[in-house]
Amino acid sequence: MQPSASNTAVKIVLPNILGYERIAMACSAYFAQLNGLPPDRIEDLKTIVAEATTNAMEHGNGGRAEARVSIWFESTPEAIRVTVKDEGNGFQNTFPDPDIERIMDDRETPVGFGLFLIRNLADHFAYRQLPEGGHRIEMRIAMQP
Amino acid sequence: MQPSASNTAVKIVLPNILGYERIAMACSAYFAQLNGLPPDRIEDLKTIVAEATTNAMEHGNGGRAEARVSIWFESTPEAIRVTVKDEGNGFQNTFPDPDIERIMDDRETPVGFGLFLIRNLADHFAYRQLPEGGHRIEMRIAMQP
Amino acid sequence: MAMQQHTNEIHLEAQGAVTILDIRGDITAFSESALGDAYRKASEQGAGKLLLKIEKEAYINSGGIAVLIQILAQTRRKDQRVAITGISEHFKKIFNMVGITKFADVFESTELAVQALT
Amino acid sequence: MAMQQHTNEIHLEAQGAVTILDIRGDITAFSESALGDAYRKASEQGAGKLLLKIEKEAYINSGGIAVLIQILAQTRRKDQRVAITGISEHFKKIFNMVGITKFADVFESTELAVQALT
Ligand SMILES: Nc1ncnc2c1ncn2[C@@H]1O[C@H](COP(=O)(O)OP(=O)(O)O)[C@@H](O)[C@H]1O
Ligand SMILES: Nc1ncnc2c1ncn2[C@@H]1O[C@H](COP(=O)(O)OP(=O)(O)O)[C@@H](O)[C@H]1O
Repeated sequence: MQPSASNTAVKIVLPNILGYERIAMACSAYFAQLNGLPPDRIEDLKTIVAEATTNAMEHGNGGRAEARVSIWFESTPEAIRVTVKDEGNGFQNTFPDPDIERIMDDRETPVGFGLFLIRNLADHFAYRQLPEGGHRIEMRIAMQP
Repeated sequence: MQPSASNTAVKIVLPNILGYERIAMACSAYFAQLNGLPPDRIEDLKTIVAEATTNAMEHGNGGRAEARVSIWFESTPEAIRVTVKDEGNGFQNTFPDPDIERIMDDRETPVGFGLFLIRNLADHFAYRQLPEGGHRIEMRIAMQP
Repeated sequence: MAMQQHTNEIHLEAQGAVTILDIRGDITAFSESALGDAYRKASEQGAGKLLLKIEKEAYINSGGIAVLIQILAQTRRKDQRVAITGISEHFKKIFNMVGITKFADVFESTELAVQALT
Repeated sequence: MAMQQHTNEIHLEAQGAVTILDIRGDITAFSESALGDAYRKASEQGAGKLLLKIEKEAYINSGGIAVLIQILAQTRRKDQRVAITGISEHFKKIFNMVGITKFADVFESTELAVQALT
């Protein structure tokens, strides 16, 4: 079952072009506003949507021009839920939080901030490999803080 | 062939909820900006997208909650193209431009401004009934005035 | 961006002989009752000169245009003068296309509108 | 909304002992060369105190955060002082989460930042 089963879900399909995450951000902002998410949480939502979308383009789809990123927005009384699907094979590793002190000392490269932001701004997130192929990440921003 | 065949097309599927045209407007604005449409033409684009989308919800889908509106955004060197598809039977009549003088005199009801705006702001538009069911309107805003 | 609300907040304000309808929010078919109510109230108070002040960011659609025209039709019957301010260049163009500007002048600011109406 | 551009316009400006990097546009991985160039230029001119002025509407993503941290790492090696201004409440929160604020204070305005650095 696709996440779009609900009567109020919005779906968007993006080409694999960096920068187009801005379209997903705008969609998410209006969708969330229409469904009553407070402004500061809308900012959180935009950021995690941007990060999950660019990850899907770069890591999931490996930058392939013909690949697509599909995004579903759903609203429940508890949360705004966003699902970002790519055509890749998912995570090959776990990724610890970046350590800015170590990065400043040149002992660590400055990567991993995308997942860091998702981990810290989303109230819930989970990813999984899909049996039909592709990978998706589901994230939620709660209506109540 | 769906209009989304191009590698840079964006597709969005909306539930049949008045107000959700705002999501389509935001999508269209960012899509157009990413593809270099000038700001004043982006405003034209947003307006025709809003009108075609609400028409699809109200007239095409007849307000049915389970119906969907699908919208494709495409960019060519000449124009931004938007296609709005509903699940209805299309136009049953032709509609002349509303005549504001007659409306002011109560000799005509104030309807028909949606198509009027599309007719006057789009550089091209065409609608057709689809063999597989549903109806779609295709509209273009030229890159050059 | 007062997007979620399907209604408007409208404040009536007198500036000399001009009654300003300060309209917050989008102008759509959903604006009909709020705008109609505010207009009736102003008219009952004897307003002969009206200024519709619309937010620059307001989303105005064809349904909202129909609502505005219905208000304008009433003002004509009542011999009231009407002006509009606040709208963006885009909606100035559209109000012109539709013919609204034949019945209500559009001004750059509240001050200029009040001046012209007075 | 300078969205289409994948690069930044950066103006260097001296205010007393402080060199302001006035950064227009989004802060993403694409900002690396423009920001690196501006930083190098400022450093070559002997700047010891830097203020990164970011647009309030700027879109800052994880790639941009990495670019900023790399600049901060260089300033630490060169013993320069750095402050940041212009960002929204949302990005203040994020800069705090990430730890950027351990190495650069964030100020409400250019004036307050220049004062604090001086
Ligand atoms: N959609 C995805 N599919 C596969 N791997 C992913 C996906 N998203 C993230 N990753 C993996 O997680 C790592 C960390 O991602 P992120 O925190 O965004 O940092 P960065 O993009 O800087 O590497 C990526 O390098 C990649 O290996
Ligand atoms: N997608 C559509 N499917 C079927 N009929 C449509 C569609 N869009 C518009 N129409 C018809 O065109 C008429 C004029 O539409 P419009 O100009 O938007 O004005 P209004 O919505 O005020 O009627 C509608 O009343 C309807 O009969």
